[in-house]
Amino acid sequence: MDALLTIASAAATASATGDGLALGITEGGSWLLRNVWLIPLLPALSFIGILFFGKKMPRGGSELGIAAVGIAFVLALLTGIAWVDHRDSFHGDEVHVAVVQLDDHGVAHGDDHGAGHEPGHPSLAVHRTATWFQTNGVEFTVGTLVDGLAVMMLLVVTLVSLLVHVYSTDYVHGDRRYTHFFAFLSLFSASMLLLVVSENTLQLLCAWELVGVCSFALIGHWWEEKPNSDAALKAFLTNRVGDMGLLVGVTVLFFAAGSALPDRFGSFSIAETNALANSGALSHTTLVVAASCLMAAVMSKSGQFFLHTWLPDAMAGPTPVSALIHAATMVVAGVFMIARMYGVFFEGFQIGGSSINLMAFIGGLTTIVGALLAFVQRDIKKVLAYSTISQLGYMVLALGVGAWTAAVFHLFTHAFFKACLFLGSGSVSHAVHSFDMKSDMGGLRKDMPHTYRTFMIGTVALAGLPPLAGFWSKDEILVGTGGWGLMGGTGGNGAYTLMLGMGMLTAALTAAYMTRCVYLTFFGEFRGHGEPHESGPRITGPLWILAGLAVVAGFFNMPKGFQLAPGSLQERFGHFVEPVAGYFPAISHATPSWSLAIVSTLVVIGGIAASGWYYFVKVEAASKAAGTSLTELPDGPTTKYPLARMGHTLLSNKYYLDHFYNGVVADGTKGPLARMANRINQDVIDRTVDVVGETAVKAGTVVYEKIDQLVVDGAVDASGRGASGAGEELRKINSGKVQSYAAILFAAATVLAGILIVLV
Amino acid sequence: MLLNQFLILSAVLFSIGVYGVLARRNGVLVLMSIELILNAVNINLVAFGAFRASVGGEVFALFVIAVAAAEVGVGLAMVLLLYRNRRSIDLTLIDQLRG
Amino acid sequence: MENLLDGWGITLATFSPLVGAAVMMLIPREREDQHKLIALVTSLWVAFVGVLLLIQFDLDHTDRLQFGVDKVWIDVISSRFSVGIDGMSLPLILLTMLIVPLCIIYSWNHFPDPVNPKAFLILILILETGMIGTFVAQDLVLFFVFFEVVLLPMFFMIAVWGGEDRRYASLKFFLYTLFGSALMLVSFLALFFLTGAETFSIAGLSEAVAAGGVSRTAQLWIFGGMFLGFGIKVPMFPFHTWLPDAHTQAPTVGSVILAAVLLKLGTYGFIRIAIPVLPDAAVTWAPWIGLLAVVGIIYGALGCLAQTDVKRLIAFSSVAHMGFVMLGIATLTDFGINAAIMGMVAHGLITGMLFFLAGSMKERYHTLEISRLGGLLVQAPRMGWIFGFCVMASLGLPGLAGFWGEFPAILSAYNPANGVPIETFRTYMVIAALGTVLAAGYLLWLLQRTAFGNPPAEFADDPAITDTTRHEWIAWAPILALIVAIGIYPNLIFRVSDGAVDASLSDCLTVDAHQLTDEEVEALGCSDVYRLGEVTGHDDDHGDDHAEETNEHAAAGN
Amino acid sequence: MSTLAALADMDRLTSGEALVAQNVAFAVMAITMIVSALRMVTTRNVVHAALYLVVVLSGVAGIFILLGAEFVGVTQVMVYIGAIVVLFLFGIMLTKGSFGDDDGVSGERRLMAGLVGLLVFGVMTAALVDSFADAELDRSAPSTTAEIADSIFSAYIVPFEAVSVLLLAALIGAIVVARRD
Repeated sequence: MDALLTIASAAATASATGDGLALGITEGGSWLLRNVWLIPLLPALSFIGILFFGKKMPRGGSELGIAAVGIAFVLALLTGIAWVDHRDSFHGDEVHVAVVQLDDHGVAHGDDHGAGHEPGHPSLAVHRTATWFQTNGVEFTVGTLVDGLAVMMLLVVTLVSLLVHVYSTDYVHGDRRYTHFFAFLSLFSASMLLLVVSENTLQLLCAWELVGVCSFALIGHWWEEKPNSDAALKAFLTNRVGDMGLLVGVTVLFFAAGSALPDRFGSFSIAETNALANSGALSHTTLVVAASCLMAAVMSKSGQFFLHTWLPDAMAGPTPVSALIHAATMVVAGVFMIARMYGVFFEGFQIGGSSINLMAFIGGLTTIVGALLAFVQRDIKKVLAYSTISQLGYMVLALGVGAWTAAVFHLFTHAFFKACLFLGSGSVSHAVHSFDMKSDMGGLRKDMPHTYRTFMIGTVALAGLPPLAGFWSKDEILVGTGGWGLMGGTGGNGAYTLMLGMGMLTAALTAAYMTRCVYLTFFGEFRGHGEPHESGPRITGPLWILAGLAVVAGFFNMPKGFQLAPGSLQERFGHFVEPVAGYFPAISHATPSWSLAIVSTLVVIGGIAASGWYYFVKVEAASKAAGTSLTELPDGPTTKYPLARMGHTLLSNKYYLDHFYNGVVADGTKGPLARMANRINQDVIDRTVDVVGETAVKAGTVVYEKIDQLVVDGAVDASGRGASGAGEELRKINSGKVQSYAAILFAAATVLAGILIVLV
Repeated sequence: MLLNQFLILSAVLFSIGVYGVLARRNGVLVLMSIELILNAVNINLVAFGAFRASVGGEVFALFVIAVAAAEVGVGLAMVLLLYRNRRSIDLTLIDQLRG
Repeated sequence: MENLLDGWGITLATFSPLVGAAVMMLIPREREDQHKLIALVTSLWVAFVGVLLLIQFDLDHTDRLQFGVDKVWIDVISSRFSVGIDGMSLPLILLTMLIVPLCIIYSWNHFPDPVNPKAFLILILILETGMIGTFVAQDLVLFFVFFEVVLLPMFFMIAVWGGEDRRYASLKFFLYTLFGSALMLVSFLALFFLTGAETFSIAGLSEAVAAGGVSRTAQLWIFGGMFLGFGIKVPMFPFHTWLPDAHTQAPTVGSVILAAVLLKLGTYGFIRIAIPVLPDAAVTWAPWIGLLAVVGIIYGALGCLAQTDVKRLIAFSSVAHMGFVMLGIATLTDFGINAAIMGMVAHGLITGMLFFLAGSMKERYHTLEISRLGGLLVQAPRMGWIFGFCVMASLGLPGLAGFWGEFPAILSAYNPANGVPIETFRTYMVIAALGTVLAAGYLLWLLQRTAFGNPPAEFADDPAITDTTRHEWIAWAPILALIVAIGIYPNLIFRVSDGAVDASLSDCLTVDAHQLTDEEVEALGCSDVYRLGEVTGHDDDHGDDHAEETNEHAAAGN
Repeated sequence: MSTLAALADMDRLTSGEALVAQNVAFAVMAITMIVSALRMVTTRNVVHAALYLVVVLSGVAGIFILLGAEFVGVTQVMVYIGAIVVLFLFGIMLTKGSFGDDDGVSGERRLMAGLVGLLVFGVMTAALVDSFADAELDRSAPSTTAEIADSIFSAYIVPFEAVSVLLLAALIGAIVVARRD
């Protein structure tokens, strides 16, 4: 295990011709790309401003928040334009880093991982750092890493955040904590923007926790009611469980990277870690451990099965918060992290050339589990929450099968149509003062035409019917599984046929539950009280913008070889967003397939038809017969078939996961374990201290007075009890209970085995 | 890794399973305890397979999983029958084996 | 100015409070305003001297003892008045100098029963002398004297101004600490006699031990004695039971000083004395220290979940937080000990702040029973938000100070020093990470029960429940600002402590490299090449260090 | 050489690192499994018991993966957690309606069971320690799915068929026993 050091040049002194590992990043680039830190800074400043002066402002600080996020959005747009220019035409120096090369195991081989990473190749990410702090003589940096992914996220976050800000001025108008609400929206935007431009994992971790705490504060916005604060606590604690994985994963990667870089103690740098993972300089075991730990964080943040239970409860927060945080941005932080650390995940889970792995499996499971749960909800926001879980599962599945661009593209389109749906549900609840679809909604299409139309657009986009946004991204994911063998649609990173099946099933389920949701909300007759009316322009405006994006967002990435679009419009998104540089693994891309697109569309139509037949035909007819607006058939399948009833019970109880977390984990810790610890404290340790003193005094007396009697009496008593006890035991043996026989059987067999062991 | 750490873990689980079978009155719980025992056996099989570098252990573990599935099916059916006949699944009520 | 500070700065800072206390003793008890004024001015003066020291402090050589004084003190036992400040002690000294005036401001108008500001403030000033003295002492006898000076004022503070159970709590505190001190003293004496170095100076003893004067067994025993002495003060599981009682019964200001500074005396003792003097023994003990640390983390957290009283809960959380500090120390790495220093400062600020808040709540509600509280945010919104902020800081939210004590400690546990069992510490790391989840659990639970919801009926219309007063703002604002400042820019502490820690550890680690057996090397996965290189490198380094140190000593002596 | 580089060097050996990671993983899983198993056989709530069983079964799957038997591990998750536990939950739902507590168990029975359990454990442990005191597991070559498939359909074809028949028999048997006449 002799370590041969080959040192070329340190990262700090990058040279265009330097050998060593190419990181795919550059310290050059245009002013805008080097100064993206301005974008998170703006909302951060507005947070401080609103916090200290918000109450005194004429509009309670909301104007400050909108201005800051608005400017941030403009900056993000400019940055996007700068990136488009930079992507293809930048020819500056690429940063190289020296790597420890291990000769005999053949694991590390420096820079032979080519795939077009020759020096000066276009699409170098723009990297900029400053010293944050130093300990142990090691400098820890803070900085920005700007590539297509970061730019895309900047755009999505600032845009959705801006729309949500505008929407909120109407939605939470007159709220008891209007100013606080906007302060935390600003803080959240700042943290999220910081997260997406993070240059190292430590910074990522910090931003990750900060968005978590904003989520906590906003879920618990109306903390006077206990269920809200309970939901906030649950969200925070569930995320903490995952964060534990993040802490450990980041630590493992830090030292692993340090061991592969000569003269470095460790490295948090995302680019370095990924590039090292790609080059094979990190041992597979390390990567598996790190990737699994990080996966735990993804599972909690992005609501993957079985850490997803906080997300539906998080709907206790105001609806704009649900749209911004729990649909479009924060919950995709997990997906973003996988995309960001893809080198580690790709190598760790060995995504290439496999047919199943942990990430794809969890994603696939989540997407189905979430979709099924969406069927039994009464609360419109919970339907959307479970739908979000399901769609996040889709993204994780896509990343798990190596369809990186498809996953990120789905993140992009999903942000628009899901935010549109959430804000739509908010608009509805604004009108009927409730979220309950069954008792307080129905027939709203006539009263709320704008909301109805935008909600329908969002629904169709989510269901994935062409040509709306969801169709394109969903189709890419299905193609990316590489499991479709018909008519040339293969390729990809492996044959994930199971994942293809899971994706197809979910497509049908999604179409079906959204049909149910639309029927219950907008069709039939109004079941609530009062006169619902359409919301104002500050609510419908953002709705129409998002609906428009839900229509057109899909065209950004039309598949390669798609005959109906000009070649210059094909795969634009992938071209500008997917890195080709050293910190990104060499993934292979699947070939699109007409047959798969047609089949998946048919599946979606099937889902709509099945659900539509039940609601629009059967339930509608039953409603006419009964004279009221029904929400389900009086003699539906759950009353007819016990199996369906059981399934319904299981789903209504959310697979008993909450029983498990609350009853077993939380109560187990808070109850027996904590009580035990406390009792040990009071009765054992503390007692010992007290007793030591008392004992010294009493010892003499005890010895003198009691020992005789105890010994004598005790002996007599014991022998008497022994005799009668034996008889009792013998009688019990013959009592005829099966378990007694079993006990004797076990005992006798064991004794015989013991004898055997001793003898042999 | 030592072979024994797996074997002893398996022994612990096995013994806990035995305790469950003997101590609990609820039929379903007894079945669960049996699952625990079977799992302990599986750990043994796989550990020995790994020790001997043979796939035999894993193959038999798979068989055991299949048999366990069958066992649970029949066992639960019996518990259901018991429940239907006596409105209880307390095993201590079955004392017709008394000699 | 410069010369004055060099020779007298530390002495001035250490003994000014005593002078102030002496003046106050001469003034009759009834003139309360004068007492308050004198105490405040004295403590502010000390803080001012502290700022001057900070300005003069050479940040590029934090590993050197600065402003050193080395005078003959008790010649009979070769003990000298030897003081100095380096990067390890500076943050803690400044913390002390900050907390004391804030405590005096906080208690300005509401002294606990029986009021008597004269006695109360005199005790606080004596405490300040003891605390600063402990942090600057470079001689074991001097250290011990200051360590004990702290004990008595605290005892009286709890016993006189405490809650209902104050007798029991104060006696427990006193006996526990005295027991630890006794063992510590025995250890110091053993060092003195076994090395035969005829000195109590820390540096001198460290050299004598490194030269091989003390057998390995003896070193282990001596370290054990110090371990108990410092461990009780920290407090480490299972010697922590004095802490909840002392905290619960002590007056608010007492709790704050106890949490913010007194607990740090123990951890400071570890990094200043125990480890540099006895590095070999430290390596052997490290797994056990680490074990007790992680047990403390989990156990403290579980204890918190079972508490019904706000103050008691915060006290138990101290056990958990100091567990992180001790875990960092137990790794014996530069990184870990830096984390520990950061953890001490952060814990001092945050937990001190939480005790302030608990005191203010008690004043308003006259109870700290969690089940009776609620709706703090409704009745006193500002205070509620500050409480929420401190809870977030305490559970280790990045961007606030607490995180930088916790995360680096976890990080360092992944990769402890040579000779410390790496597998064991990685297990500790996972357990400690679990502790962060539990910490979030109990702190948020506390926040939910006390701050959220609507106020309970018994307090709903209580006019006594007001929002934060001006005195409270003045006392709290600096702490809150520091929590944020350190959280955003942790280099404020790391920059100061790093060099000193590195220098004090360099002996410890390289000495250890000699002792690795072949099997250990194999198990750790170090290559032979590396080990040889390390040994030769060490010899050179050590020689240089040695020469430098002697030079410095000579200079300091003059 | 500085202490810094010394620290950086420490992590260089991959095999040592792997061993640590595995042992930590094993310890964490083993403790979780044992605690959950104990809670499973002692908890009064049957649904909780089933959920504890899930924890134990997941742990077993983890142990399999640790032993290099990934296929068995995945099967374990799918069959046990996916199918058998759900079956148990149905069983609980069907037999009691509510998910109340299991009736108390008498102390003497628990004592007896505990003694037998300890006896079993003692004898097994003694035998194991006696026989395999220092046996090391060599994890150089984890078995692949292909190998397992090959041996099932060649060497173990007869048992495989027998299991198939057994499953069929169990299916029919379960229907016959549970059918409402």
